Amino acid sequence: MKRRDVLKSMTALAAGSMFPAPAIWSEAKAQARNETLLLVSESGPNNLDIHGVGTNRPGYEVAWNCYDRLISHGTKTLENGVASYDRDKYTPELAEDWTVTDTAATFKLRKDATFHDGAPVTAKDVKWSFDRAVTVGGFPTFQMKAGSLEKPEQFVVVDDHTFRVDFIRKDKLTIPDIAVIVPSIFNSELMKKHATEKDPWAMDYAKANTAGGGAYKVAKWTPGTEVIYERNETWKGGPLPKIKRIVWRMVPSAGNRRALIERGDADISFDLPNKDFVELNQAGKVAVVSSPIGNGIQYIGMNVTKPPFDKLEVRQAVAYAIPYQKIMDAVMFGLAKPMFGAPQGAALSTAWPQPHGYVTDLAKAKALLAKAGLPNGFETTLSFDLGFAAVNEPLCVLVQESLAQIGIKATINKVPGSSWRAEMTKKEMPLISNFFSGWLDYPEYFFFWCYHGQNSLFNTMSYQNKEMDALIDAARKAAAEGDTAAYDKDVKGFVGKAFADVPRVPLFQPYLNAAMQKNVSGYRYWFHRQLDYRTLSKA
Amino acid sequence: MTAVPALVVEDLAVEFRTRSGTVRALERVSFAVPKGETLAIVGESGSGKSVTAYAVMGILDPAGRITSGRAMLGGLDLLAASADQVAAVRGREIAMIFQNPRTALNPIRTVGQQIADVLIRHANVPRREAPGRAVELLRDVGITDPARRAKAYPFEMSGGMCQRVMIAIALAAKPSVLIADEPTTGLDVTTQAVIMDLIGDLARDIGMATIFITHDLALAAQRADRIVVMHAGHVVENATTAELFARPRHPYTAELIAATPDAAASLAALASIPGSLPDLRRLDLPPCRYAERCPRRLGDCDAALPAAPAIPEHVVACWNPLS
Amino acid sequence: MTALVATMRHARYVVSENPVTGLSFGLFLLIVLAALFGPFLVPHDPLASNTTMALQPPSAQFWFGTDQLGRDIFSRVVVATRLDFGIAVASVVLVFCMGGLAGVAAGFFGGWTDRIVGRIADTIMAFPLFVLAMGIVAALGNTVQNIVIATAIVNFPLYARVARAEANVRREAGFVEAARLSGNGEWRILVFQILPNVIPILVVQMSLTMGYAILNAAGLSFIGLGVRPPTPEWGIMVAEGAAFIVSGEWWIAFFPGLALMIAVFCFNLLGDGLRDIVDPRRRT
Amino acid sequence: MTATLDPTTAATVHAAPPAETPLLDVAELRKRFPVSGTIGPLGRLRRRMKGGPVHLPHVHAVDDVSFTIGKGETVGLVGESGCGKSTLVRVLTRLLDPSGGIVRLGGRELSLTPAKRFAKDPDRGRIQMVFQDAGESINPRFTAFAAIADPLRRLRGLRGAALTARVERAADQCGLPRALLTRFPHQLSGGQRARVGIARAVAVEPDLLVLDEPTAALDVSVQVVILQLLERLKAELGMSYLFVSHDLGVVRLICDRVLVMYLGRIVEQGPARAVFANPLHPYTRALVDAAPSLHDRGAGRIRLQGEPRSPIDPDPNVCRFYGRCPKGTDRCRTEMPALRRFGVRDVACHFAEETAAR
Amino acid sequence: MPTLILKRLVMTIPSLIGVVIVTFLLTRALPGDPAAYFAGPAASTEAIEQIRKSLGLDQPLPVQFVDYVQALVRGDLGTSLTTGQPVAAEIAARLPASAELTLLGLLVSMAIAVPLGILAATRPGSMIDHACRIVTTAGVSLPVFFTGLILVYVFYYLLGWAPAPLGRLGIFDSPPPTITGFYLIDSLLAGDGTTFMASLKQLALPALTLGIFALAPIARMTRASMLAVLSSDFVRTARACGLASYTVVVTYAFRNAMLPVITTLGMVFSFLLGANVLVEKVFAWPGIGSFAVEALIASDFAPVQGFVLTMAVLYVALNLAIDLLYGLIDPRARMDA
Repeated sequence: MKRRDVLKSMTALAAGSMFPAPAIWSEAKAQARNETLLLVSESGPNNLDIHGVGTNRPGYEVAWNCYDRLISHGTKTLENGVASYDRDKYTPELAEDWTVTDTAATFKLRKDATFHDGAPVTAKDVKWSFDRAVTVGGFPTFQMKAGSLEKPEQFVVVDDHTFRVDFIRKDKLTIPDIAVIVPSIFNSELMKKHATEKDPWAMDYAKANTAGGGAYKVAKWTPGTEVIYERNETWKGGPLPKIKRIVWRMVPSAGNRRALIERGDADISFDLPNKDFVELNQAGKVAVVSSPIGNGIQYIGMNVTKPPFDKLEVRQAVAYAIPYQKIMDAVMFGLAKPMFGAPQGAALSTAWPQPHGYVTDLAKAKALLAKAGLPNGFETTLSFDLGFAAVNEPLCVLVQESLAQIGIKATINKVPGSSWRAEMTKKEMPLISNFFSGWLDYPEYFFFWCYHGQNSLFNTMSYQNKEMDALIDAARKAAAEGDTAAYDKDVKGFVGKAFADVPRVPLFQPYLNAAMQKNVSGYRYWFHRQLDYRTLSKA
Repeated sequence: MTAVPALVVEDLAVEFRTRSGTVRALERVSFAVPKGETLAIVGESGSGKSVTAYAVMGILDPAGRITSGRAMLGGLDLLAASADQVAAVRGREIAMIFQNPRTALNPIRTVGQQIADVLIRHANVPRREAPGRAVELLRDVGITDPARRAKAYPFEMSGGMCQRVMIAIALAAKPSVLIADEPTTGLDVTTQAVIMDLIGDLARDIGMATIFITHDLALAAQRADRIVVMHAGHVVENATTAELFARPRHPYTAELIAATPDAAASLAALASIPGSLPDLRRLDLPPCRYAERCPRRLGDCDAALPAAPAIPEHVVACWNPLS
Repeated sequence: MTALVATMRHARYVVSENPVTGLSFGLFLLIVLAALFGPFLVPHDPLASNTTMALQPPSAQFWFGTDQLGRDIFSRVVVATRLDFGIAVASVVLVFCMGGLAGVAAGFFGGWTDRIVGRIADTIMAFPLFVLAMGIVAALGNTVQNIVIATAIVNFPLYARVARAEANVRREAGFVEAARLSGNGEWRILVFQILPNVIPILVVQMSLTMGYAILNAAGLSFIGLGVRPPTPEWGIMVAEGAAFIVSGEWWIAFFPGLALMIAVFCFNLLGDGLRDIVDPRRRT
Repeated sequence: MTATLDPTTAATVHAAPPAETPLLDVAELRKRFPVSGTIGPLGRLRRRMKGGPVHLPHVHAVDDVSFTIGKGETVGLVGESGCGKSTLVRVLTRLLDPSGGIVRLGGRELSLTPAKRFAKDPDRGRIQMVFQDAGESINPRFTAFAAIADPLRRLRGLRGAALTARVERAADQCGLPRALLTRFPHQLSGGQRARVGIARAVAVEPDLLVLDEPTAALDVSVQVVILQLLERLKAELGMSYLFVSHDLGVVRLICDRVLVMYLGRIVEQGPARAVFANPLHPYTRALVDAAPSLHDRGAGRIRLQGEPRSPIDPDPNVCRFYGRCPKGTDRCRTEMPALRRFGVRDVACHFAEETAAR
Repeated sequence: MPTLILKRLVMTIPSLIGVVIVTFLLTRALPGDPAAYFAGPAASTEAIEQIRKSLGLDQPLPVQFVDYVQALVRGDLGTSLTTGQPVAAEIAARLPASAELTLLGLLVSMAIAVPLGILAATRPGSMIDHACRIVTTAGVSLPVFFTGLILVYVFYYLLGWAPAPLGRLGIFDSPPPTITGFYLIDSLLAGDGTTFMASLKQLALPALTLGIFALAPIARMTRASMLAVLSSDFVRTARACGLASYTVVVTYAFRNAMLPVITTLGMVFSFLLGANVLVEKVFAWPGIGSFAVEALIASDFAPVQGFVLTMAVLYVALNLAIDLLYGLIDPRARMDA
C-alpha cells in the first residue's frame, strides 16, 4: 500500500494540472445511479435473436431478459449459499399452468400478458415461435432437438390461450428443453410484419430488435460497445423487477473491469481472471459469487484416431502426467472443483461431473508409456482456443512442461477463436485443452454429446465405443421411463467406462463467478451462465 | 578621402569554437569606409571576408564569438550594442546583400511581402501602404512589370532578378552602409555587370557607403574606390584602388595580382602562390600568417604585426614590404 | 582499411561528443551480449514452472519476481532478448534487402521500375500498418517467421522511399557520370557507386525500425497473435502481465516492459547516433 | 526533315574545311528535352487523359551546332548558364544521346552507338571529362586511388601491380602526392580534388579531354596551378581540349579557338584572341564588355537588359538574341541569322559586316 | 484547387485498387471457416457445405472477387458475421469515435512535440536538446497498450482523476445530437458544456496515450527542419534586415520548418491508426479499430475488408488534405500541381 501512496503523490505532482478533480455525482445523477445497474463484461451480444445465426453467449442474456418462455425454473440454494435455479422445479412464466401426459404437454397461457408493443400474448405467438425454432436450422433447431422438439406439427394451438406440444417420443429432456432460452416467445404479428419472402422468419429484424414481452426491452444497442435496457413496466411474467435501467458495457481489458468494480463504478463485473475474483473476495469490498458450472468440465482431450492416442496406455499415461494440483493452484487459484484423485475405482454416484481416480504420478505415467512401446515419448501438438487464453494458456504450459518430463514433447498451438470451431469440426487436433458444458444438467445428456458414437462436434476425441453407446442409450431410455435403478446402473457404467478409457481427462469443474457491489442483491445462477436481471435489486 | 567615415571597424577579432579547436578566424581587422564610397574587401576563400561582414552585422553563427574590436556606425558601436539596438539599425542604417540570391530569399513568401516586411519594420511605412511601396522599390531596381513581379515567389524568378529583389530589400530603408557579400557569385558575367552597375548607381543616389566583398580582384579593381586585401583573417593591405594596383606593397597582394588571368599575357606568365592558408586552429600560428608562404620573409616577421590604423592612406601589414 | 579506421575514429568522436549516443551504444552492446550469452547466464530455467513460488515479488532469489506459474521473470526477460533481438534483426535485414534494393533500383532507373515500386509502396502505406501486420500474421499463422515477414512488409515503403530518394539524387551526380565515362555499365554503377552511398542511410533506418519491429511483435502479442507459449518474449510477457497490474503484481508486466522499452529506446537513439556517424560531411 | 540531311546549312558551315581530318567533328548536332507543365506521373496521366498523340513542348538545349576540334587543339566554349554548354558537353562525351546530328571522333561516328551501350565501347576511353565540381564528381565512398583506378580497370583492363603503377604514375603526372591516394574526397583540399579528377581523366590517355569549368570552384592561387598543369599534360599526352568556362580571362589564356554559345546555338567562333579583341556578334561583345578587367573601368560598355528568350520551342525564324540585342531590328525578328564565315571566324549576325567595318 | 483535388484523387485510384486486391486475398487467406461459424455447433458437414454455398464461398476466388467488387461498387461492404450488422453502418457509426480520438491524439502530440522540437533546435547539443530527445524517444519506445494500461492504472485506479475507461462518455451522460459525430464538436454546437467536458475527460487518457507514441517522429522532424531553416540563407537575410525576432522566427523560420513536418504527418497518422487499434482495446473505445481487431480474430471477412478500405480512403483523404495544406503554405508545391 505504501508503494501506491508514493506513486499517488508523485503522479499527483506530475499531472496536477492535467485533469480535473474527481468526478462528483450530481443529485440527479445519484438518483439515476440508484435505479440503474452498470454491468461490465468482456464482450457483448452480436445478435439479439436467440434463433439468429451464430448468436454468441452474451446474446443469450438479451434473449433471456427480453423474452419470456412458457415455463421457468424454481430457485434453490447451493451448498456455498449461492442462489441457483433448481433443475428439477419448474415455475410458470407465460404459462400459468401445464399438464404433461405420456403423449403431450398442454400449457395454459396467462391471459394478461402482453408484448412490449402492447399486443396480447396468444398461443398463436407461441406456436409461431416454436415453429421458428425448429425450422430456422443451426443452433436453435439443434437445441430443440435435444428435447425431441423437432417438427412444427408437434406444436398445436388449442385456443387463444392454450398451447399443446405433442411428443414424438418419450424424452425426459422435453420439459427441461422448453424451459431453456431457445423456445422464447416472439411477437408473431410484429415479426410477420418484418418478414419477407426471402426472410420468412424475420431474422433480419430480430437481429437488432427485441420482439418479445420480457421484463426488459433493449433501448439501445451498439454492437461491441453497450446494451441499454429499460424495464418493461407492464411485465406480467413475474414480480416487477427492481432495477429500472440496465447499462451493459463491454470493457475488453480485464484489468479495467477489475478497476471499475473495485472503484465502485461498475455494479457487476463478469469475466475476470480467477485470481481477481479470489482477491476481490478476500479484500471483501465487493461480493463475489461463485457457482460451479453445471455439467461443465475443463478437460484435456485426446483424439483416439490420432496415434499414439489410439493406445489406451498412452492416454492413461497422459492422465497420470497431468499436474492437477498445480493447475488448481496456479491457474485456477483454487476457484474450481477438482475432478481428480477420487478413490480408485468406478463411478461413485450418478452425479456429473464427478472426480476420476487419476492423480499426478509421473513414474506410473512413464511405465505406462513404456508399456505402450513408447519409452522415449513422442511429439504432438497441444491446441487451445485463444479466446479462452487466460485459463488455457497457463494450463497448457503446465501440461506441456509435465508431459515433457515423461518424454512427450508437445508444441502449444494457439487457435484463434474463429478457427476453433472449424478445427473442431475437422477433428484433426491430436491433443486439446477445452471446456464443455451443457444447459441441460443431466449426465446422459452430457455423455450423449461428448462420448457417444454418433461422434458429434463435442466428441472432440472422436471416441467411438459400442459398449459406451449402449450404456448411454440405455440411460436415456431409463430416464425417459423413470426407471431409477437402471438409470443408476447405466450412468455409473458409462462414467466408469469414460474414466477407464480416458479419451478425455477431466481436470476441474470451473465456477461461474461474478463480482458485485455489496448493495446488489438477488443474483441467481442459471444454467445458461448469463445474468438474470429480473431478480436483481440495489439497496 | 577626407569624407566622414560611415563605418569604422577597429581591431576586430573573431573566434569560432569548434569541436576540433578554436579557429582564430579574424584578428586585428581594421578598416573604414567613408560615406558615398565603395570599399572592396578582397581575399581568397578562408581569408575572413565574410566573417568580417557577419561580425559587423551581428549575424555570426552561434559558434562564433567576437573577442575584441569596435564597429562604429555613426555613434553606435555595433559590437557593444544590445541585440535590440543592433536589430533596430540592421536594415535601417546598415544593410547587407548576399551571394546565392535565390536561397537568400524566403522561398514561401512573395518578394513583395518580403520587401514590405522591411518597409514596415524600418521605413515607418504603414502596413497598408507597404505593398505599394514595395512595387515602387522593385521598379527602382529595374524590374519590369513590378506590380506583377511583387506577387511572384523567388523560385519563379531568375537569379539576376532575385538579386535585384535582394537589393530592393537592402535599400528599402535607405541605409547609410551597404555590405554586399559576393553579390554576383553564381550569376552570369553579363548579369554580374548589370547588378554591379545597379548597386553603384543606387549607392550614388542615396550617398551610401558600400562594402563590397569579393574574391575577384578584377571586379574589385573595376568597382571599388579602395581595396582591403585580407589573408587568413588579417588585413594585409589597405589602399586606394589606383595605388594598390600601381604599387602593391604587401607580397601577398602582389602575388594575387600576378595570379589574376586578366593581368597576364600568357599562361606561363601567370604567377602561382606557393603554399596554402595556414590552419587557423593552430596554436603556434606565426604573428604574420603569410610568413610561411612568404618569399620575402625576414627575422622581424616573428615579431607582432605592424599596427594598422583604421583610416590611413596605404596600410601594409608587413615588415618587409615591396617598395 | 583506412576507411574503417576513419569510421571508427569518427564513431568514437561522435560517441564522446554526444553522451546520449554513447549511452545507446552501451545499451546496444548489453542487448547483444544478452542475446548471445543470456541463456547461459540466467539464474533459473526460464521455462520451469514452480507453482509454489508463483507471483513472488522481486527478491534476492527472484530479481524481477515470478509470474503466475512461478517462473523467474528475470531469467525470462534475459532469455527473451535473443528472440526479440532476432525478430528485430531478421525483419530489418529482410526489409533492407527487399525495400532497399527495390528503392535504389526505382530511384536509379526511374521509369517503370520506379512506377511499380512506387505503387507497391503506396498500396502498403494506404493500410494502417499495424492492421496490415495483424492481417498477415493472422492469415499466415502466428509463427516467429511470419511475424518477421509481416514486420518486413509493413516497413517496405519506408525503406523503398528512403532508398529511392537517395538513389534519385545521386542518379545525376558527378561521380555517376564520371563512372559512366570510366566505362561502368548501369548495373555496375547501381551496385558499386549508388548502393554504397545509400546503405549508410538505410542502416540508420534499420536501427530505427528495429525498435518498431519489437513494438510490432509486442502489439501482435497483445491481441493474441504473438509467439507460441511458453517461449519467453517481451511483448507477450507484458500482455500477460497487464492483467496483473491492477491487482498489484506490477512486476510481471513492468520488467519485460522495461526491457522492451530499453531495447526500443536504444535502437532509436542508436539510429540518431548512426545518422551522425554515417554522414561523412560531419567528419572533420 | 532532320538537319543532318539538309545540305544547305552544312555547306555554309563547312565553307572552308580544315586541311587535315579533325579529331572531333560535330555536325548539326541538336538535343531537345521534353518538358511539360506537370512533372511526374500526374503530367503523364493528364496527357494520356487528353488522348491522342500529345505534343510535348521541348527545350531546345542544343540546336544545330557544328564545329571541329583539331589534334592538339584547345577549343574554348563560353556562354552564360543555361545556354546549352553542359548539354553539349554531355552529348559529346556520350553521356546523352543527341536528338539529331553527328559526332565523329577520328572519323568514327560515335553518335550511332547509344549512350547506354557506349560505356562498354572500345572508344569510351578516347573521350574523357574533368568535372566542374571535383568534390562532387568523386564518389564520397571511394579513395583517391579507387577513383583514379576505376577507369583503368574498366577501360584498360589493368589489375594488380600494373594498375597500382599506372595510378601512381597518373598521380605523379598530376602532381598529386602518392600519400594522398588513400584519402577520401572530403579529406582533400579543393586543389587536390581537382588533381584527382584530372588524374582520373588522363590516366586512360584520352584523345579528347572535355574540361567543364575545371577551375570554377577554385581560388585564383590554385587556379593558376591547375591551369598550368593542364597545359603541361596536354603537351605531354598530346590531347585535345574542349575547355568550357565562363571566365573569359582564362579562356583567352588557354584556348586556341573559342566557341560562343547563346541559347543552344553557336553565335560566333574563331581564334580566341581575334574573337576577344574584336567581337563581331553583339552577344560576344556584351560578354567581353561585362568581364571585369584590372585595367579598364569599362566606359561605354554594352549592357544586356532583360531576360533571355525562352528555350522552349523557340521560333525558328527569330534570332535567339533578339530582345536583348542592342542592335535588334525587324529583320532579326523574321529571319534567323545563319553562321557565316568572316575570315578566320564564323558569326551568326545580320550586322556582322557592319560591326567588322567599324 | 478543385482540379488539383480531382487529379490527386485520380492518382490514388491505383493504390486503392491495390488495397482492395490485397485485402481480398489476405482475408481469404485467414484461417477459420465462416461457413462452419455460421452453421453453428453440431452442424453436419452437409449443412456447412450448404451455408458455404449460400455465402458464395464455394466459388473460385476470381468469381468471389468479382462479386465482392460488384458489391463494393454498389456501396455494399457486406455484413459482419460476428455482429450481424451491415459493415457500412457499423463503420459509419464507429468511424467518428476513432477519427476524433486519432485526430486529438495527433493534436496533443503536435502541441507537445513541435515546441519541444523548436526548443531543441534553438539549442542544439545542449542538455535541453538531449532531454527532448530522450523524452520523445522514450515515448515512442513504449508499447502503446502498455502506456494506456499504466495511465489507466495511475490516473483512474490509483488517483481517480480520470473517469472510468468506459468509452466515449460516462454511463449517465447522453451523447450530443449527431452532426459531425465528433462528440467534442457536436456538444459545442449544441451548446452543451457538460457533455463537452465529459467527453473531453474520456478522451484525455487515450488521446494522451496516442500522443505520447507520436511525439518522437514529430519532434525529431521539427528539430531537424528547424535546425536546417535556422541556418538557412533566408533566415540569415531576415536577420540581416533587422526584422523583429518574432517575424524572423514565425514568418520566416517556423512556416518553412513546418513543411517537412506536415509531410511526415501522413506517415505519423498511419502509425497512429495502427496504434489506435490497441488503444481502443485498452480504453473500451467504440471505434473501428477495436471492431477490426475482433473481426480479424474472428476471421470475419467483411468488416476487415470494410475497415481496411475505409482506412485506406481515410489515409488518402488525409494525404490529400496534407497536400492541400502544403500547397497553401508552399507556393512551389502549388505551381508543381
